[in-house]
Amino acid sequence: MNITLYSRREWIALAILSALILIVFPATMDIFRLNLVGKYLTYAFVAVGLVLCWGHGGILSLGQGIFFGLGGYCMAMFLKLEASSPENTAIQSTPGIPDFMDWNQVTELPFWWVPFKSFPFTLVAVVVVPVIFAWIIGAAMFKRRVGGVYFAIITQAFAAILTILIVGQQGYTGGVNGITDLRTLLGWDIRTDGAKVILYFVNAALLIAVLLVGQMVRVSKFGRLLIAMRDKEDRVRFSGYDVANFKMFIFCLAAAFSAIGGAMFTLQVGFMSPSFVGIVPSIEMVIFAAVGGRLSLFGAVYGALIVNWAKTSFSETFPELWLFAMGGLFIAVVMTFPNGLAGLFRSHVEPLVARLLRKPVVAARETTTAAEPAKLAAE
Amino acid sequence: MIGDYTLVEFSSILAMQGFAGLILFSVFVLMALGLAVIFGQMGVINMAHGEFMILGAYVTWLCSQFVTAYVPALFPIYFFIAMALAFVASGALGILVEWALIRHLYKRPLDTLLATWGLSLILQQLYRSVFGAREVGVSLPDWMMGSFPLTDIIEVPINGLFVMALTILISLAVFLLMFRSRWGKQVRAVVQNRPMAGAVGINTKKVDRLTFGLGCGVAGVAGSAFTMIGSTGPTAGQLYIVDTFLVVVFGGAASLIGTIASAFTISQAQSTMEFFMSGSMAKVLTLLTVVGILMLRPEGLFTLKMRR
Amino acid sequence: MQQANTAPASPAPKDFLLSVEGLTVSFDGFKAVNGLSFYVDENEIRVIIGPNGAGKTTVLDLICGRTRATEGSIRFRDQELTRMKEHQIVHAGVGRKFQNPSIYEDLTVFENLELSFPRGRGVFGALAFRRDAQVIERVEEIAETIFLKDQLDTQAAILSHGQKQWLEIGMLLIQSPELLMLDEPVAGMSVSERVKTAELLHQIIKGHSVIVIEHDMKFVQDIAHRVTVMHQGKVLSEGSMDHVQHDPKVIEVYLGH
Amino acid sequence: MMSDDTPRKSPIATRRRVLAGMSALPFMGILGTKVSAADYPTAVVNTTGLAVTDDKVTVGILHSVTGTMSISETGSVQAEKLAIKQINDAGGVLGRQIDFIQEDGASDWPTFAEKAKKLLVQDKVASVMGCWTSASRKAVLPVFEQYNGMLYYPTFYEGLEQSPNVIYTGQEATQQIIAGIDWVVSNKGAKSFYLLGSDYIWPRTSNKIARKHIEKLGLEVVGEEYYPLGHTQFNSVINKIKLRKPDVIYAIVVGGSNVAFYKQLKAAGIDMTKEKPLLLTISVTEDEILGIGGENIVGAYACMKYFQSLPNDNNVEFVKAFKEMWGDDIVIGDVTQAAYLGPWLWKMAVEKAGSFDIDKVREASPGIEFAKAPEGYVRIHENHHLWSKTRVGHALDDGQYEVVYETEDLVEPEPFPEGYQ
Repeated sequence: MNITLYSRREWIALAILSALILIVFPATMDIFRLNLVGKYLTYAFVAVGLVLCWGHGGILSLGQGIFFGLGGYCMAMFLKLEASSPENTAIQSTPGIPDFMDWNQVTELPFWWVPFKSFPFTLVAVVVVPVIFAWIIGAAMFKRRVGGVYFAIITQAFAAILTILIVGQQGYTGGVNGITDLRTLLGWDIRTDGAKVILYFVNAALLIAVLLVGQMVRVSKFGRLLIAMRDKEDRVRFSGYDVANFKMFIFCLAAAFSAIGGAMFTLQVGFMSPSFVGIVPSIEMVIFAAVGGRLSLFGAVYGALIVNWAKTSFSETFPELWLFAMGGLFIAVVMTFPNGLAGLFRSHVEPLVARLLRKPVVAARETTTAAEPAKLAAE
Repeated sequence: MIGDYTLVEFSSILAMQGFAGLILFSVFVLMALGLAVIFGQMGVINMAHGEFMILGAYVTWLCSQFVTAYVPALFPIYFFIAMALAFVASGALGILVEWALIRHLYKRPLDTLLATWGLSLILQQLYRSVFGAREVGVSLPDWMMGSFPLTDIIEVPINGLFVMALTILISLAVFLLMFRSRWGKQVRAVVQNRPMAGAVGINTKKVDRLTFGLGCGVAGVAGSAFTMIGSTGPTAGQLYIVDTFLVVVFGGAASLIGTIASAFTISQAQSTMEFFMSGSMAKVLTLLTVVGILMLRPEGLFTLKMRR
Repeated sequence: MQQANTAPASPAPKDFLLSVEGLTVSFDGFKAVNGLSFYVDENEIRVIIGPNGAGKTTVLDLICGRTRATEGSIRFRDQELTRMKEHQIVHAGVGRKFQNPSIYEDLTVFENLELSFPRGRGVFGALAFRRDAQVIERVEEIAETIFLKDQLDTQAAILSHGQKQWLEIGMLLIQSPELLMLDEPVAGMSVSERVKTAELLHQIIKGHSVIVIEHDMKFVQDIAHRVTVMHQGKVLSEGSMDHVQHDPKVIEVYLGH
Repeated sequence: MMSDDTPRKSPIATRRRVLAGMSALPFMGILGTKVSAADYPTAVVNTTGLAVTDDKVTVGILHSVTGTMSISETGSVQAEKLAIKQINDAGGVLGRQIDFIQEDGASDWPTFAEKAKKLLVQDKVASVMGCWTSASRKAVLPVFEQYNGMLYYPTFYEGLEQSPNVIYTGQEATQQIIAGIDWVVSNKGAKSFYLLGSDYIWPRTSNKIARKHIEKLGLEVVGEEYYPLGHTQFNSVINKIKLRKPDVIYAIVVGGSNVAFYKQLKAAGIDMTKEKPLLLTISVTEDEILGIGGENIVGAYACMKYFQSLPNDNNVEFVKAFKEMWGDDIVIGDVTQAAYLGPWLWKMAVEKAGSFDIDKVREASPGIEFAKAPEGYVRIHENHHLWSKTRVGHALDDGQYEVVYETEDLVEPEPFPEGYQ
């Protein structure tokens, strides 16, 4: 009766996914493609967070880009400071500060940039800054029982505000160009092929760790409470739980996941810009989770991989059709397969495999928590 | 600030700023009214609202092209025809979309959000494929472009007056329709209790479809009117979406009066702040204030306390 | 089993389990509950009746914190409930069953009950919660009481309406509240389910204080110690079933119709 | 970099100018005669494994076809395709036909970086014509530097950059700004300026330069204001302008905001055909006027290096060819013309170097002269920007500019302008 972390089936799924990202991709792809996949996988962090927060908890955030961006910016600030050593920036009027500050007549490093000279501080800030931000938004909203659509719209407004702020304060943030031209991490050149391979593996390992944490939450009583809150918030309250705290926790956890993704994005892509903070990327990240299956953590990873891969290859061949395809995907995923690829897999592939193996499908018991939400949306 | 200016100048500026605020207010009301009907009355989140507006704008552009080419005599008044056509086109598209998408999703409001976002992407690309990626310039009759000089400094833009008049007209029409007509009663009945409304013989499907169509049609008229003050391009609709939703939510979603009050508050705040600081900061502060107030008062400005 | 009219005749001013005094709530000027006062004793079974719109459900909402009172006080033992949040009220020992079955349809019966088990109610408690022997034993015990022993692994969504009502009652029981509040527990049930539910209620109200809203007079007569009749947000009459049935005011507004 | 460069500038400049006159004719001769690929064996002209075969060389075109920026970038794509076609018709580069691979940056900076990398690493293109916004250029820059590619960047931009892997075919900010301000000051007697822009790096940097220059001239800036990209309500700033009564409204508004700004300006009764206030912009090309509507901007002055109406023979021919290829309705703005220069400048550098190798092309680039450019004679500076003339256009109501002023000499590009930082 006791709950294990993964069922046998899920262990196999984890093994396949790990093999895919840790062995198959690196073995079969050139460094360029591998780096691309690494970039896609950073989006998977956000999607995994959304599966917990939205799929399970019914909290749809249209502002995950905020956290992805904040995590990424924290990392970018550290790297930029390292790249802006007085020797490298000798031609500036104020050497030793980032180039964009110099262009904007900033003559001194702003005080809030200073701590980012420390790598340990940066590592902490990558997670803590977005989480504090999420906590503030969450505390204000969930304590006052703002949910569903209102929450989605307000997070969206936050994404818009933050974008305008970053773009407008370009002397301190790099503006619309973002923080670019990042070179080394503690003296280690992150632009070389070797570094990219190592970063890819770090990223993949972190993703698997995040999946494990996500699964731990999912199978705990917390995970069942999330579903309970999504479906009958009042009942949870009258069973003696402080719903707001649970929502805040899961929102902060999703923010932390996104932030890790953002930081890894900065490391692998070499820059960070406000175009990841805004509304459009935030909604795109929701679609990754939706395509993969909003209730499946593994699905989120596949969703991020497949949508981005399709985006890249589609836009290489038919750039003009890409938006049609993307829009169609949104509609299809909502209208015809709300449980995404994971749902399709469960309803079509699994029975087939089971028939082939002549074994009964594992009893419904393990899947009930995840399968077939009677009511997909929150109040 | 007064130090630099004479009293006359300063009071003129106050008047002008008030007028600028009123124009912004009208713009917000026009943007938000269609959404308030759809979101407030039906609970549907239409992320493609901006694209319905742009459809109206493109219809206006097509009209201006057609009229200049074939019946130049009509040019001075073509705008009225264009607005009517914009209403019809956007409304018809709205009805189609309701039939194809929305009606399957009434129980899943967050999913309407995603589906309509997908729709907005498709519409954007469609506009781009049909009308080209560049913005189109809608030419306006001369009488709509100038301004009345009231004093040396104060000049009243005619298109601003036009937008204001249009706003009043459309708001009135929507109010009469929603609160004084039999159809409006049906809409409200369906909103409050769908099964019961169905049981007493209201064709709920038809009501839904027409309500959605009405909301989209109003968006189309707004888009048509905005060709006077803004740009018409495939992605221009995106510019409006955050503001529009905030106006509606801030007003208290279910209340049309609330929408108008909130449009007034936000527009006055924004235009006043714009006068004292840079546009970017004014925008950030306005949005932050609105979001802050919404956090303290999530139900918005105007809502009935409901017995649950 | 218990005689309805053996209830204490006049309430003594102390050691009530629940004292509601001067309770008022207004929705935009409309007073759904208006200066309401009543008292519930330890182990008392109180039934609230009244015509539709009398404010019965609102009273339960006020007690359990779902609606905030405009004025007045609700004291539960020595705690003032009007100032507490819902989950704190639950922790204090007040359990509430809604009129329409309110259960987690995507979860199994077992999980539904488990979530209501009063342990690990904080965020980290929930993360660290283990399904140990104590939990399983208690869940099975409750499941037996509510006739769902065989359905533990069933998804709650596919239970019958009556079974859902029972499940919600079970979710309430597993919290071990001191005061149970039931809103029309037999509404919408088939005849056989109704009989079984009556049996269930008789069984569980032993050793609990209970407030029930019910329309079924037969059922009320059967279980009530005292009856409060509400009308337009106020207490119209209060006392034994016999007493209220013969109160001319009650006859006029309610029973008479 | 700049410090090595500056002292050598002027002597070289003069020498080059003399050379220009002499070399123009023989050079055009080369363009006309067919060069045989056999004279340039692939093994010799391509030592770094670029996509060059015996009869073909592949280049990349990297612009946004989708997303908000596609509005602006379409013209550049068209111009680059036209140039490639013309070069191919004239015999190609070192006897090889140019083949291009077009990638969509989708108005999204990481996509630009990703596609740039694909073009360089996977497709091994010999050069890339592309990017429009500064942000997209900044995003691809590390890629070009890391994989040693060559980018021809067409947009007028803020400067403050000088990469060995980029040839900037548009003007940097000082080239565009200073001549325009000098002109309104000396010809229109302007004394006070109101600076206005969209809120991002180009308008801010440009206004900074403008402000320094205005203050150097002892004149006054009476206001400076920025609005978020995509902003559509300008009534408040228009009120402020009316209140401060500047002689010149100096506007660097971009994208969709442009349309809103000019329509509202006109509606508020500011008549740009009058002498005061006059409007000077560096962001509105003929492309933007399509959206704004000629009647809404008539009377404004724009300061840039190219206008479609330039009367020289090169330009007449260019406009004709462009319309033949892309239709009669098309208009050609400054950036479009600059984009057209990219393939030509690359071809000349390759032929001068006798090799497709990036390093040799880079080495050969400074000093390349293009006399047949539609804007007129241009030359590549050591700092990879172009020496070019700056012109002031006066907007007519048909959406075209009438050129009212042209600098006498080529203006030297100074991406790191001293005294303006």
